[in-house]
Amino acid sequence: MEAYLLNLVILISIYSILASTLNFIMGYAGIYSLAHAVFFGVGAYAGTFVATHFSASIFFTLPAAMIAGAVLSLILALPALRVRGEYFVAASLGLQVLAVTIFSEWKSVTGGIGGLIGIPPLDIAGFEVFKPNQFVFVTVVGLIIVLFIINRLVHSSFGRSLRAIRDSESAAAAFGKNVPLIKTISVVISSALTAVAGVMYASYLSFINVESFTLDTSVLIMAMVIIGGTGTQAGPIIGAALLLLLPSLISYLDFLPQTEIGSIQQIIYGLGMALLMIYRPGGIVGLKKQSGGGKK
Amino acid sequence: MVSSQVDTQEVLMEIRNVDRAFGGVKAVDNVSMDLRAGIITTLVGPNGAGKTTLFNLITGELSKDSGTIKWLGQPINRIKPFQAARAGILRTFQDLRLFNEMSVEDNILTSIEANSVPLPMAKSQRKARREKVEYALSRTGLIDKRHIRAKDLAYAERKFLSMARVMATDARLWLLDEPASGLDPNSYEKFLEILREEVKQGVTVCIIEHNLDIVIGISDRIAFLDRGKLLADDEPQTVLNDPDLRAIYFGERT
Amino acid sequence: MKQIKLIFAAISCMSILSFGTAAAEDHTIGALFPLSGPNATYGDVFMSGSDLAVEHINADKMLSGPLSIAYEDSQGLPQPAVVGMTKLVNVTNVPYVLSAFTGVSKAISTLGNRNEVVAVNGGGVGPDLAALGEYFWNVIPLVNLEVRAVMPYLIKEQGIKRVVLIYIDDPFGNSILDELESTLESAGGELIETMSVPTTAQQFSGIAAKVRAAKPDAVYIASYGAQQIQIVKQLRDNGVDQQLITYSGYLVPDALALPESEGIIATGQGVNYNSEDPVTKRFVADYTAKYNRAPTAYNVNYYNATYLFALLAQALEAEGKEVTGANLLAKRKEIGTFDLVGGNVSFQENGTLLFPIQVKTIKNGKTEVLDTIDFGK
Amino acid sequence: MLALQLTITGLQTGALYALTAVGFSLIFGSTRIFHFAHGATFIIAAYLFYFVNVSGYGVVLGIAAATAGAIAFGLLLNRFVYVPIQRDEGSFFTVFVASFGIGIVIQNIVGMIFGRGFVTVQTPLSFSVELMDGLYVSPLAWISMLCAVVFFGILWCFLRYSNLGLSLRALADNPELVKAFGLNPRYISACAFTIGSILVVPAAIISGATSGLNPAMGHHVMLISLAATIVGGIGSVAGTLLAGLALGLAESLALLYVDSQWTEAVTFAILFLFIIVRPSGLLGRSAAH
Repeated sequence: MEAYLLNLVILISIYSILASTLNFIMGYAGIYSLAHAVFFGVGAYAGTFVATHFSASIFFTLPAAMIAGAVLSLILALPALRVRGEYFVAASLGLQVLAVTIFSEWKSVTGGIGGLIGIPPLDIAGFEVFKPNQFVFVTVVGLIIVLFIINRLVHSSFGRSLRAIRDSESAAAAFGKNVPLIKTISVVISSALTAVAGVMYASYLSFINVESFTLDTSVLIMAMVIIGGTGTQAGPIIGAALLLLLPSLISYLDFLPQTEIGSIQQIIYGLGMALLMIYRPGGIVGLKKQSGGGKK
Repeated sequence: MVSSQVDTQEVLMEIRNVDRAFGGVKAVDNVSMDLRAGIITTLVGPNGAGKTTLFNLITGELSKDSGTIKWLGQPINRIKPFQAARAGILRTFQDLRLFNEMSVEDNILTSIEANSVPLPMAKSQRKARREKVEYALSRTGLIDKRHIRAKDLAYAERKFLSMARVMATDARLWLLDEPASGLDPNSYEKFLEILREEVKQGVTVCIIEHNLDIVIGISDRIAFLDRGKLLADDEPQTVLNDPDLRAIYFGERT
Repeated sequence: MKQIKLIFAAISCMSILSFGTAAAEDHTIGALFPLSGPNATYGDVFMSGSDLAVEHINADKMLSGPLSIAYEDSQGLPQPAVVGMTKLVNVTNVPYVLSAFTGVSKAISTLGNRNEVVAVNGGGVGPDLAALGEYFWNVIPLVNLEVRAVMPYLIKEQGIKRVVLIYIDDPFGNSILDELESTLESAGGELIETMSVPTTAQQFSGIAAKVRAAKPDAVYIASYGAQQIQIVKQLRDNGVDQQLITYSGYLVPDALALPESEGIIATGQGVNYNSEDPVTKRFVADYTAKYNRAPTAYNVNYYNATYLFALLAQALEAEGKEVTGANLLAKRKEIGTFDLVGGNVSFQENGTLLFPIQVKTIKNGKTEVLDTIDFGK
Repeated sequence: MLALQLTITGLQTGALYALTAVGFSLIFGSTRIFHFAHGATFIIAAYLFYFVNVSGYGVVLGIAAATAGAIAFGLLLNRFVYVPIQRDEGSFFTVFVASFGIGIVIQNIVGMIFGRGFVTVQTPLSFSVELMDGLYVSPLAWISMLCAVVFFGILWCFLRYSNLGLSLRALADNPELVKAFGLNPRYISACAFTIGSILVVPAAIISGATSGLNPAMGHHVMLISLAATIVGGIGSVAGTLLAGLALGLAESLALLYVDSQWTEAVTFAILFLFIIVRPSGLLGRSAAH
């Protein structure tokens, strides 16, 4: 039981990092990316590559993954600077599909669909972490650090600039915001932090393959943000917890056929997305919240 | 161009032979004018005369087809909007473009922060920033509304917030696009008062306005645009008494 | 932080939903089967085999205490499988886990090796399952064996020389590609063209055109599930009338019912259900009685996997050794050959059981055995 | 000969892509609704036809059911999801997310009813005839192309000569015009959804016989439609048509050079480049901003 809960906490922490980093660009900068799983994957593959070829120490794997995520995120920044709205969503979709093909075909690095096995445990200053009761601390601490960074950014002038750009790009520029630069920085930060989740995920499961980084994952992360509450800090975490607990909650309902649990879960979150958009576009947390601002 | 009596004032901005066409229609047609320090210049003219386009050309929102604009003696022909703002040229928008999801306070705060890279700020800087926000809040009477989201404000309050964003900055030139339109008499008295006060403190204003009462009440100088052409740029009385211009303005064009 | 507290609050709510953990029996082994989701029907198939084995083992009192299986839901996917495996390894503390599906097996193999827990596959046939380390065993012949059986047979019996391969672009398909290349070369055939298809593809008329242009004697199709059926149908629709060859994965009711399947050659694990040895006789009789249907290879494999544990644990107990993953592995290597359903079978060096392979053809929606190829002897 | 064969195959695929994509393009162009559930319309039409067909009610009833189902779904979605969201001045993304959610729901409901595997509409029409040495064409290929020609012909006449068509086109050119002309936007958008949904039906039915159906294919249909719409130019029906055909051809002809797992990547690389370099698409007029 305990290990089961630890597992859930670990996965919820990892997905909370993903949802929070997506929320950072989606909720604060208005960059609606459907390619978030790409950077999750880049982090996972880069971290694994370093861990299996050089050193499993997080002092190597994390920076490598973050740099890889940051550099590749410039590809996402490119359309983000050029276009908005529907066009950007379409561009990010295109990027997601491209990335999945590359993840499946670049077999020497990614192992293709077969994936990579035997990924070493996290090595923190010589201490190998893989047992769930230890790993849980790493992921929770990781989540707290990521949340802290995002929290600081959001409540700084940078965060205000992002929200200003989201609300009116032309007005933000008219008040001296270097919109392309700010957007690029936000995408780079978000992707670098996303890559951290990738490293944790890979070394926790000790196995990754492309199926963890497909459009479905991007949609799941997006759903976590939206259902939890876009542009709020607690929202993505609540969304992540809710969607990851959903299968267990549903399986508790005995009258439902076990074989349909996956479908029922998806129907619930699909309906949740649609209904929230009609009645509460702000998400679960959003409805209580009155302003995106806070104290300075 | 007609001569002027405020030639003594320093020229902040020099606009020379500026053109801009949209698909064959000249929105701004060979416009040359000066914006002088410490006065209020009003842009008047019928709808579609090219007034807002002129603002967009000055701040770099749109690119000119030809012509030059100098700011403090330096050409700023390829300036981008954010650079214009940092150089001290700020504008408001006809449709306000407030940061709707942000609080009143954050709206003002973010308008005076022009840094792009997320780095910490010195304490003294933060204090100075604080004071400017308080100043703008109190002058526009939004002090009680500071935590309200911009989109939840009443119409007049939104207009004042649009002004407050500009007031908190150190900009030398304000380009105001119909800031008083639709205001009730009380609000617009307050608005005029704020504007006069700010000009007294050394701000230069160029304002697009339709309401003749306001135009008469505040203008030190009036520039008259029609179909992209600058028809007059002179003392208020001279322009307003010109029968041809009156005819155009009131739609009695032949 | 407020958010973290919220998570913990949510998690503690969840604890009421505790999943029934297996009671602490004398012997417990784990199983990671798809019990929910689209592949859940397989879970039932696998369980019917392993459950029967448990009944037999406990009825015979093979072990000092009763044996039970702690089932965990893998959904047939890597991530839930790892979650389930972690629980089996750290909480239930089992020495031996039954696994199914290639992705699941690969995902849990590292955990198995790290914690010295044996994982046994009886469902997946991807050849890389043979290379997942000491603690990963297969009680099912992998697909490379099937290729090695069918190609020499066809070259000899039907004079097939020029073969085109259509394969799914994943480890399974790629290993068939490797295997087919080397088998054909040594058997005197030729692989004239290979075409890979992505896992999600469903349009194969272009592929069919390329196949026709290559003018082969036969086409080997290496995919699975619905895609494999689509490939067969669309090849036939688009004028490919050559011999089609495939492997055990095709022998499912949906495919057999397809009119286009007529005449296809497929291979499969050969289990002689009419064998006279007591283990097989008892299995066939009791399975048919209990489930009211004839057993299939999957039922056999998970019966065997469970029964194998009992044999090894029995031997360990007789020596007074503890039943741990490490000891089970040592014991398996020591004994090597076991009496399981289907006869006396032996493990290869890489932990994979050798089974005879049957070459079959589909006639009127039913399979017909053409030949049985026995590698062991 | 292989190239010719692949061209014909590509035209068949492209004709169906073009029909579906123009449906999406018309809706998106005239209402600015990011109708991601267009793929779900496809699924509904396809499975309704399949269901009526296997139940033994024949092809005509099947087509009728598929068409009715597609139109009903489009209109209901517009009325009960998009209209309420837009009344609240919802952003494009709000609409998109809701649409996406509905798409997920439909995919899973269809999956629960009909199974998640492939189902195929059995018909002798999918069996190819050898036209000349090595060139095989199935009757369905001709039907696909004929459908495309007929539907586009009707659509062209409709957009060009009928009042409603003219206003739809005007709308596509400039969404603001709807108010200026005093047209009822509700009515126009209902029309756009009706026509857009009808255009999905032929592709849905034919795909059921050629490549088989599965509940998850709505995603692919949608991605292709989106790619064709943007590459063709938002608001340009002709551009979308061309782009849809081109995508089908490219997918088929690419087999001459690369393995088929790369074809999808090629499609989306093209899309990505178009968005960065020429967001207005092949024949689009308006800029992206």
